[in-house]
Amino acid sequence: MKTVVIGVIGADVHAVGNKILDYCLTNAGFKVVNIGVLSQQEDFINAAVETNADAILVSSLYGHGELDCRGFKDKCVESGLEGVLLYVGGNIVIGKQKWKAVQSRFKDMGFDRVYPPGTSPDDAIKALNKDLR
Amino acid sequence: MKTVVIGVIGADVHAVGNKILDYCLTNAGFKVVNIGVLSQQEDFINAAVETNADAILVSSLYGHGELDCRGFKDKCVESGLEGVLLYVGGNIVIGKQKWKAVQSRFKDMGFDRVYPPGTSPDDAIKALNKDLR
Amino acid sequence: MDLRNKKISEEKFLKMREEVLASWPTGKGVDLKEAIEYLKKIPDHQNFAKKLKKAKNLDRVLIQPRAGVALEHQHIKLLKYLEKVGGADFLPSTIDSYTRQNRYEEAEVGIRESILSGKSMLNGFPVVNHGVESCRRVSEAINVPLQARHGTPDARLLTEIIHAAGWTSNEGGGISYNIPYAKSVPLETTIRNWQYCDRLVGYYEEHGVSLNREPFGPLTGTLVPPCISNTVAIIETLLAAEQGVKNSSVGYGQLGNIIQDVAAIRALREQTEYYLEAYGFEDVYVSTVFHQWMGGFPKDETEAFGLISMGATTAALAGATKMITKTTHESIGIPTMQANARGLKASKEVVMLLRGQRYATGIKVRKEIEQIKAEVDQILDKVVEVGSGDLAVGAVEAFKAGIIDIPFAPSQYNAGKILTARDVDGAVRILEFGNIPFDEEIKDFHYNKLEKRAKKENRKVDFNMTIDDVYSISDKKSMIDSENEWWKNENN
Amino acid sequence: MDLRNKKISEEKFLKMREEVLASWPTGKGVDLKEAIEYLKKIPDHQNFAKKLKKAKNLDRVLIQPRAGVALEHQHIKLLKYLEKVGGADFLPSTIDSYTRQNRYEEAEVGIRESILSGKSMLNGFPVVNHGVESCRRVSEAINVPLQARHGTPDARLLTEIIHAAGWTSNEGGGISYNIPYAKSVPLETTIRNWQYCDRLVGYYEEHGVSLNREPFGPLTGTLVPPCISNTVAIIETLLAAEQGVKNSSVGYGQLGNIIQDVAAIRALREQTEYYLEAYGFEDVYVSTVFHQWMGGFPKDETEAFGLISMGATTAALAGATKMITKTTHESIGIPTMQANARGLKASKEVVMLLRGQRYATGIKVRKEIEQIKAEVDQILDKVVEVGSGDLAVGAVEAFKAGIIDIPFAPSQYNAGKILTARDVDGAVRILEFGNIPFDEEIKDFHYNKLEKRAKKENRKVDFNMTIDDVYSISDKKSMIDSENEWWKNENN
Ligand code: B12
Ligand code: B12
Repeated sequence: MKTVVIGVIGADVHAVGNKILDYCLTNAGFKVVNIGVLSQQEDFINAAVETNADAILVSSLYGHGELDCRGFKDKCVESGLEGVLLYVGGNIVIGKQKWKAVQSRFKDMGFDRVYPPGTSPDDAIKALNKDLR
Repeated sequence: MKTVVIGVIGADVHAVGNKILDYCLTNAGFKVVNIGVLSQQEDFINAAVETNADAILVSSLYGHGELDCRGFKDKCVESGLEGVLLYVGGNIVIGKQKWKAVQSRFKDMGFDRVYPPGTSPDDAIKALNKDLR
Repeated sequence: MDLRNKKISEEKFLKMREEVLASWPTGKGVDLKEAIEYLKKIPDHQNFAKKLKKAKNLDRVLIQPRAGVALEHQHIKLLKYLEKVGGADFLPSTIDSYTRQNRYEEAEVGIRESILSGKSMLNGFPVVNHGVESCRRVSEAINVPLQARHGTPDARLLTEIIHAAGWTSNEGGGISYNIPYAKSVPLETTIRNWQYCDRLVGYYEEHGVSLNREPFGPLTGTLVPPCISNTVAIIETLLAAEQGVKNSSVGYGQLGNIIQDVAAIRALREQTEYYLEAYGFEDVYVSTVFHQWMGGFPKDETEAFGLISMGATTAALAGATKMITKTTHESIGIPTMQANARGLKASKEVVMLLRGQRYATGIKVRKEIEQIKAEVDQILDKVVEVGSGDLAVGAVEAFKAGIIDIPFAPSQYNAGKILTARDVDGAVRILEFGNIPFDEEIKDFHYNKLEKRAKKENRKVDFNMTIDDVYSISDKKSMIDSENEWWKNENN
Repeated sequence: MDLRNKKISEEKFLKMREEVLASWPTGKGVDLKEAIEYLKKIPDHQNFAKKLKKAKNLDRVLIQPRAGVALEHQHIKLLKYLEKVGGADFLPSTIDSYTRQNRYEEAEVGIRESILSGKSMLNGFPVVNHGVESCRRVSEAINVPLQARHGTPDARLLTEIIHAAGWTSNEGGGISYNIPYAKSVPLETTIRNWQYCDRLVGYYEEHGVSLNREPFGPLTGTLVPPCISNTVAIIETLLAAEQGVKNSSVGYGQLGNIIQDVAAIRALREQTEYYLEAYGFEDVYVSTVFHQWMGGFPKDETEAFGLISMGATTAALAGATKMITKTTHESIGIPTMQANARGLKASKEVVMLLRGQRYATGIKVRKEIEQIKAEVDQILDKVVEVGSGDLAVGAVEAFKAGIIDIPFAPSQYNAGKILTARDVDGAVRILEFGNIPFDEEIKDFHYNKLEKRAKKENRKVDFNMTIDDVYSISDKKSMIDSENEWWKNENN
């Protein structure tokens, strides 16, 4: 059974998608460690270290995603999590922007997969199953 | 008192604007000769000749304006109406088109003034008062 | 006049057909026997009449756009797009205005010019010029039922062609496709023409083919009070039933006051059913059509979206079977296919959201229903009276006498004495009755409603109200100006 | 706990102020005496409380957007645009999420980054960092009343600054700005914080300045049943009244069933007034706020227009005083000012069209009103009981015990046991009550409503229904798929 850490980063309180991701990932056979909303980079990393996680799924809905995710990958590497998959999704930037540009900004920050608004949990599950095979 | 012929050209039955133009122009002090909907070029010309009109206001709402107005100016000239003002207004072409281009197509056809959709009767009155001074 | 509301005998009908089919070369393409076989093979979900019947159990309003361009392949492209992207439940073919006036030569010019210029120079699909084979390619290219929508005083040949082509519905009627759509065609003529169209449908029905017929509800689309448009719809339905029509959709154009609009649709359905039964037609299936606002539209596309969606909400609350959608290009010109699909999508979103919901039968709606019914009854009684018991004759005489009178209609056979305006709630009331045969109670009702507005706005009840209201939906500038004044006034 | 629903004494309040104002440098900019003079000079039509009162006579719903960007000049540009082009009747300043969590250093970073990158890197206007002078320039740049809209558990400093700056309304409350907006802030703390905010308003009122207060109605915006959101709104209004608030707007987020939505707004107004009187507050002016759908929005912008306009129709029929509008960018991100104005315009078109119109008080609406009222009464009775007569204590205890329980809330102080789903008509009902103290009659009512749906859809009443309904407004694909199946099924 693969372990995934999920949570909502920064000063973000959007809880609905997080609760639904929890339910769907659990249903799909993952061990879900949900650190909930208002989580800092450290909270994600601590949870991943403690549970020996295979992947971290960062949600950011409220628009500050770009500010909140800076340096996340570096911190992961520092904490010995270089092998851990890093996804980010939600409404990760402010406003309607060209998706290609947004995606590559986040890939440059070290995220393995970057998801646009309204991604269905099924897509996340498919990708995890593929990447963690 | 100036005399204006109004009517709706071609196979066009849009009567509302025509009735309102009639009312407003009359109120504004014009002698209005209203030949109504479904009027052919000849009907306009005959009415103008008979009443010694100062202006002809052609309405076309239904989209065939461009087909219906071809050669109108020539016929006017043939009938000795070269001095009579020629306006056209309504929804004179099919669909949403660049107004500048539409306007110059109709000016080329010999219309003195060309009006876009939703022109208020007041605008017509102002122009007539100016052009017929 | 030798007009009668009486089923045309088969013999006479078949003889008339020969003449009609000979009136333009494409008429030769109609083979009635073969057409019956062709129509029988159309699956239920592509048959207009059958889909409408089934819609009763779906619990949402079905949607249909208006659409038509000059050339076959472009028309097919347009319809497919509206089905796929717009989610249309029914498709139309709007017919061009030359065809509507039987000016097939001019339509031919339009087709040629369209080919040359690469854009449609006609405001619709010239069905007669294209003929049966072409029209079959159109209906076969789509997966939903197809209807001809036009405004043709003499649509006999058109009707022959579209039904033979598998188009399972036809809009129109002897009154509704004359008075708003013609200037000098006698009503007698058009009623006769449409008896023919209905008789053709009756013939198909006798041979096992279900077709739908739909009188054109909104008439001039401009401040037509419900009593007038409902009366016309009921008369045309009765005339059609006499010729053998079995599946009728009665239509109504949104006026803007939700209570009046809901009541009008309900009254229309109930009274149509009532009169059908009273006239001895017990097997006619009735459905209703709600037209989004048919008068002048706002120029601003966003405002237009508001109006379109508000119309869709009303249709849903009224429980109409079908809704004809508008587009945000309405005030400018024939919409692009994208704009057309957007009108459908906004409307569909609303009717999907409101699935299963109806306006609760509050006292206000019920009162308004009773009001409309009483008005329609009084007009219809008089129509039958002046027709000495014959509805067709009555209709002709009623228009002559102004017993039925349609605001802003171009026809010289319309009295044109009626004037209407909105009351304080935006409902359309009558300020000048002409010869509409209402009793004092009804007249007082209208009078009082309009007086209340006059008082509120400190003005008189007169034609200027009517004029203002012609613009009140399309242009809110003056309303906004007076509001701005209002806020600054200390005494409100 | 030493929490009490009791007006803070002036002495104590003034002492608390010192501490609050010292918590960030811009606090020094607040001079209460000078602020009172400043506020008194604001003309009536720019005062939120006064404009709301006057709105009663206008007979249409007033509209307000959400909007806020990082930098002052851009924020001003945005608000001016929404006033001029959008026709907003009220303007907001949405506050960024760092400020909401009192993380002013991070807000400072956001401001700097916004200057550098040339675009707003914050999701709102960081009011505390900008301070009183800057905020005055904002309110002075516009011609309509201005309100702070946020979601701040500790908004004391923010509140000091905005009111001193002439912003005449503040959204929020001890419950509604905690449970949906925080994870681990005790309710006791936020109720206390908001008592302070309300006390400040009370202080202004005592000195002749009218200000408006508005609890945040929609909570998590996601399938919150009316009984829960109305209960919270009423509690917060009563707590505010105790501190001297005189002008309260109670809010509610659209759920989608028009009857339920209309009933919820009516019940909310009536019960708020009823309880205010019962608690001895006879001079509090109550108005209502209707929020267009607050949950996940459709991605397609045209569908979004349908949803927005349908919401506007509902607000008008409900007779809400004010409506908060959404935009077609909702599902993607903070809207551009153009998109924001379009949301306003479509909404304004609808409320202008529906001026003077109300939903007739049909039996269904009345039944639904009674239902909601009975539910609210049962919850409120229990709240007071567990608070031993004190409403503030009761609120804390009620959340602890799950007597009030908000679906999908992030707070650890929320029980999170309640589950809701839609019935056949789209009304939101409760499937899992947790500890909400309903009698059997009410529970059966909800149970039966959902069972009816389960039967119709041939499924069980369970969490999967809730999940489906989280998506049912934003994504209609599955609904359309099942419809397509339906048409092909012979047996319907
Ligand atoms: C009401 C209406 C109808 C009614 C008309 C009833 C009647 N007999 O009068 C009905 C339903 C019958 C109808 C039928 C059709 N209509 Co129509 N109709 C309209 C609608 C909604 C309003 C027109 C109206 O009454 N406006 C109110 C009056 C006061 O304004 P007005 O007509 O624009 O006139 C004012 C000004 O334009 C100006 N003006 C007019 N003429 C002139 C001339 C001069 C010189 C000047 C200075 C000013 C001026 O002053 C007038 C007074 O203010 C318009 C769209 C719109 N505007 O929202 C479509 C519209 C005109 N119709 C249209 C079409 C295509 C048709 C049909 C072919 C059918 C169809 N699509 O189904 C048929 C045509 C029938 C025919 N043979 O003509 C199209 C035309 C398309 C184009 N040009 O590209 C429009 C624009 C709708 C659309 N977007 O598709 N229609
Ligand atoms: C409901 C809602 C709220 C509620 C939240 C209640 C709560 N505590 O949960 C309330 C009203 C409180 C709220 C507040 C705010 N909100 Co809000 N909110 C929404 C809204 C309407 C729906 C969100 C939702 O619940 N969707 C349903 C769930 C199921 O979908 P989801 O959240 O998108 O998650 C799914 C997918 O995205 C995906 N997913 C999510 N994360 C990840 C991660 C990975 C790795 C993967 C693969 C997939 C994935 O799977 C999830 C399950 O399907 C959205 C707009 C929208 N989507 O329509 C705005 C929105 C997210 N909010 C927004 C904002 C700005 C705010 C506020 C700042 C206030 C405001 N504008 O007034 C505050 C912020 C508070 C804070 N500090 O965070 C913006 C964000 C703007 C941006 N990114 O540019 C949005 C987009 C609205 C907008 N267009 O302005 N909000």
